[in-house]
Amino acid sequence: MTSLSSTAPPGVLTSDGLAADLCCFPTREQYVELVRSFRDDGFEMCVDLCGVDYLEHFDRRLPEGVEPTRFEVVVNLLSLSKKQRVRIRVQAGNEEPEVPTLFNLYPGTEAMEREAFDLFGILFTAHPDLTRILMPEEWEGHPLRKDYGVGRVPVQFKESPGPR
Amino acid sequence: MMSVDQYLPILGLLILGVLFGAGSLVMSAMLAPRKRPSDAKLAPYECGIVPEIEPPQRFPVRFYLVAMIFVIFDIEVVFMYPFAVVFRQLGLFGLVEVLVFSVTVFGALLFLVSEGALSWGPVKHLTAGMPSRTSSSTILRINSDSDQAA
Amino acid sequence: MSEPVVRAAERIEILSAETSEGAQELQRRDATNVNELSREVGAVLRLDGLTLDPTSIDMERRDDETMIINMGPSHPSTHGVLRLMLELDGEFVLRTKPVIGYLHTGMEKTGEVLSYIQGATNVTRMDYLSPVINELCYSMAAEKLLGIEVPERAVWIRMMMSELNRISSHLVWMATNGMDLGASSMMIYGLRERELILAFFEKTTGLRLNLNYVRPGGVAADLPDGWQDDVLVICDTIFARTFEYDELLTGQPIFRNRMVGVAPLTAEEALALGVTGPLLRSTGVAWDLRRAMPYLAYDQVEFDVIVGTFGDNFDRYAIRLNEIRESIRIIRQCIDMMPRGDYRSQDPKVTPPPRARIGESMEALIHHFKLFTEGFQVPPGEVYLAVESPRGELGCYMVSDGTAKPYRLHVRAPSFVNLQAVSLLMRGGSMADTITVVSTIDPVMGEVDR
Amino acid sequence: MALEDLQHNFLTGPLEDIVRWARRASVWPASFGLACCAIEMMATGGADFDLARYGMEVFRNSPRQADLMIVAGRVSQKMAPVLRQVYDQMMEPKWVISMGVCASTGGLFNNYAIVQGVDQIVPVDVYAPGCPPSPETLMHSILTLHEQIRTGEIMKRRHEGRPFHLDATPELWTPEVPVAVRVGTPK
Repeated sequence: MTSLSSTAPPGVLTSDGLAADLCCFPTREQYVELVRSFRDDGFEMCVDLCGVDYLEHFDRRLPEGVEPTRFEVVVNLLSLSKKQRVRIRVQAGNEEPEVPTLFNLYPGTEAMEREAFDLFGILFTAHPDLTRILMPEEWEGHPLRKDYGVGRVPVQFKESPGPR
Repeated sequence: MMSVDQYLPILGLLILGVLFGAGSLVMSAMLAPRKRPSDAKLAPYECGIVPEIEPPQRFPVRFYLVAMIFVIFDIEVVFMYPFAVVFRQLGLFGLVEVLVFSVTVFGALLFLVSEGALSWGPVKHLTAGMPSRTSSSTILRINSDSDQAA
Repeated sequence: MSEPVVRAAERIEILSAETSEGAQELQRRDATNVNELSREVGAVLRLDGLTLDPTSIDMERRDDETMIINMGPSHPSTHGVLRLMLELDGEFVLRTKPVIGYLHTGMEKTGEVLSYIQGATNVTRMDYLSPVINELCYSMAAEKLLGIEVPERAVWIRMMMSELNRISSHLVWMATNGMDLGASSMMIYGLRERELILAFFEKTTGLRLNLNYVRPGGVAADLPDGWQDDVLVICDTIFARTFEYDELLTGQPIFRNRMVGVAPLTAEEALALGVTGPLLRSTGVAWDLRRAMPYLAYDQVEFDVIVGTFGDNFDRYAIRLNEIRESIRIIRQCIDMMPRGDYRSQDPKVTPPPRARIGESMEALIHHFKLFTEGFQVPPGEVYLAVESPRGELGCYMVSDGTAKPYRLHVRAPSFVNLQAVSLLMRGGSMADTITVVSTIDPVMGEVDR
Repeated sequence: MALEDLQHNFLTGPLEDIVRWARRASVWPASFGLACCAIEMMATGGADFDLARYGMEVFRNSPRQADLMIVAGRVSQKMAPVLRQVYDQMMEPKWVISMGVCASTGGLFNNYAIVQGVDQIVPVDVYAPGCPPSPETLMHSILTLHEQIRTGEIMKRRHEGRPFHLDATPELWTPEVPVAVRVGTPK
């Protein structure tokens, strides 16, 4: 994988040793700038945006200089012309995760950001309609957080706390 | 006397109609299980959502224009009933008369259509210079050697 | 009489409070902020500002003259439990907002509770029209994390089964699209052809739907002997039938009026919205993951990528119809080039010992027991892997923390993203066009709501 | 004065049989397709496993014209009140088949998002097992329902006692207030 550090704005750590495809770890301030530079560099489509809660797996492998926080937003960009993918993982913060929205760069991320807000509680500044998308309106709590129980109704005839 | 039983079949038909109508109403009232018009049943059906935005009272005028077209044909049929009773005595003259009448009524329909009652206004359809396409002429086949990027 | 009426009134509040989704719904125009209004009107904020200025709603209607209705969750033509809220000026659509979540099953949460062996059963129920392709995406992601190789025969079996699944998914689309446009005989034909494929699935995997056939490490069982003639029969009959559908639908004036030129989409808008699959290819962008980023053995088979020209409903119909023929072409090559060998990787870490040996040796029994109760450990790391599902790019983002269960499983559903193009496509069309737009986007609510 | 209030004597016996036979032979399902089971329900309605043989030719879309609701698929918490509203708007006499284990008991998804069993929301008459139940299983459950309608056993069970699991008062055999309890946030 060619490294894109030449075009990426300064201060961004790009390291492709971690996983098969290219990963970038901008800070929250460089986040929108980096995505804009990728888009101008030929990454036409933002394929996926999702939140991850690293409460129980805090010590995951991160390049040096990136201080891990509990929440992380993972963005997947795709370049149809160069047939290349890049993954941008931005640390979103511990208790009040807050990340600027990508709606002005890729309008397609509007629903994905609403889902990340709904299931994780990650706020997206300047998002046009930051409301719940999957859960009912008056649902309290964000289900995909690690401290949110599975909501498993104990099954009468089988009390073993197995994987199921 | 003769004239009375002339109307007998109409009377019979009337009674049958009333019998059938009233009969089905009574049967369904009698046989349907316990009926309580629960409030959900009174509410209009909105695909499962309880409606809280009540629909507006004023509908666009296009819906009423279509109703006008029906009125034309309704009136036309009403005038044809008396003709149908005596059309044998009238012979050719009656037939031509009715044809002239329906042509003039048809003129009204032509006027309405030309006024645009049936064309429902600007619809965002790609129609400019649209060739008549078949399901194989509208697509391109990119096989592996002539692989051009997006 | 007054008592029940009062009770009825307050009961309506209880119920309406429960079914109303407050901020998620379409509000009046003055109650929505400009950005959201432009999104609902279908403006795609692209590089050079709005392609469609929301303030110049060309069918300018005062706010109280328009009607907000909802094509609610239980509606015959919304292909599942999609709820579309439309602001209508008489017959024309001004604004649209999809309200989803009515089939949210918490699959990503369940994915974190199930081990890698059990996970395929959960993922396969997301896009219930193409179960094999869901399992394929999940298993290939797990294999990439594990770094194990799948034997050659398993690769080809997986490719053939996912192509068969693509045909059965496109057949269901042809059936429901025909039903939506009034051609109910198309519904009967589509489902009749699909039964051939489901019979073959039942023969190889034991189930018609939700097969749990593709597992990390290979496939659950080998193909039954004599499978070549079954698949040949399927290919010949369906290939002949596609010309029947062509004759039945393409020339029909009603079908043409509702499909030709309706809901056009340009390539730039599609890319901005992240739309993939037949919807993207209908705009002329030749992007098919099987060709652009080949996985399995797609680089060894010969097939065409079908691309449309005008990006309207008719193109999407033509693309899906011809993709059925392309899949048949691939399956014929799979029959000829199917390699011999074992159908599952012999790496004991992933594959349980064969059933026969469990009776004899104790270690095999323990290995089998450990594998199925606790599952196998996957080295920590993360991976994003995408395959081409009949609706677009199906991606699986998997983070593992070294235990036997994925730490985070996120599935990038193509229908979820394609559905957001609904407000752009329906803008300015008539009410009848909304039905064809929802049908040609082909959303499967299982994978939209996950 | 309804069919149940008649005294079951010699005169009214044949009338009841005729009514029950007519109801059994013309059950029209409301297509309440939710998830994978809906695809199997479509396949059952298709040409190979034709449902029209049992008089269920048409899948009515509006509950006003349907008297059987087949809950085909998993019912999420957001969908529960909608399901209850459509059930309330169905005409009497109405029956419910809960198709698939997800509708019957929450099935594979024992989590926060799925109502663990549709009988918490609507009284269910026949449970069709399977995930998804194959068309034969669905037809078997439909035939058992038809059998219950023909023998009148289904109306008898409702008429005498209240359904066992719902704490509705006896004379209200379909409870007015929805029973759907939103599972809060289990901490």
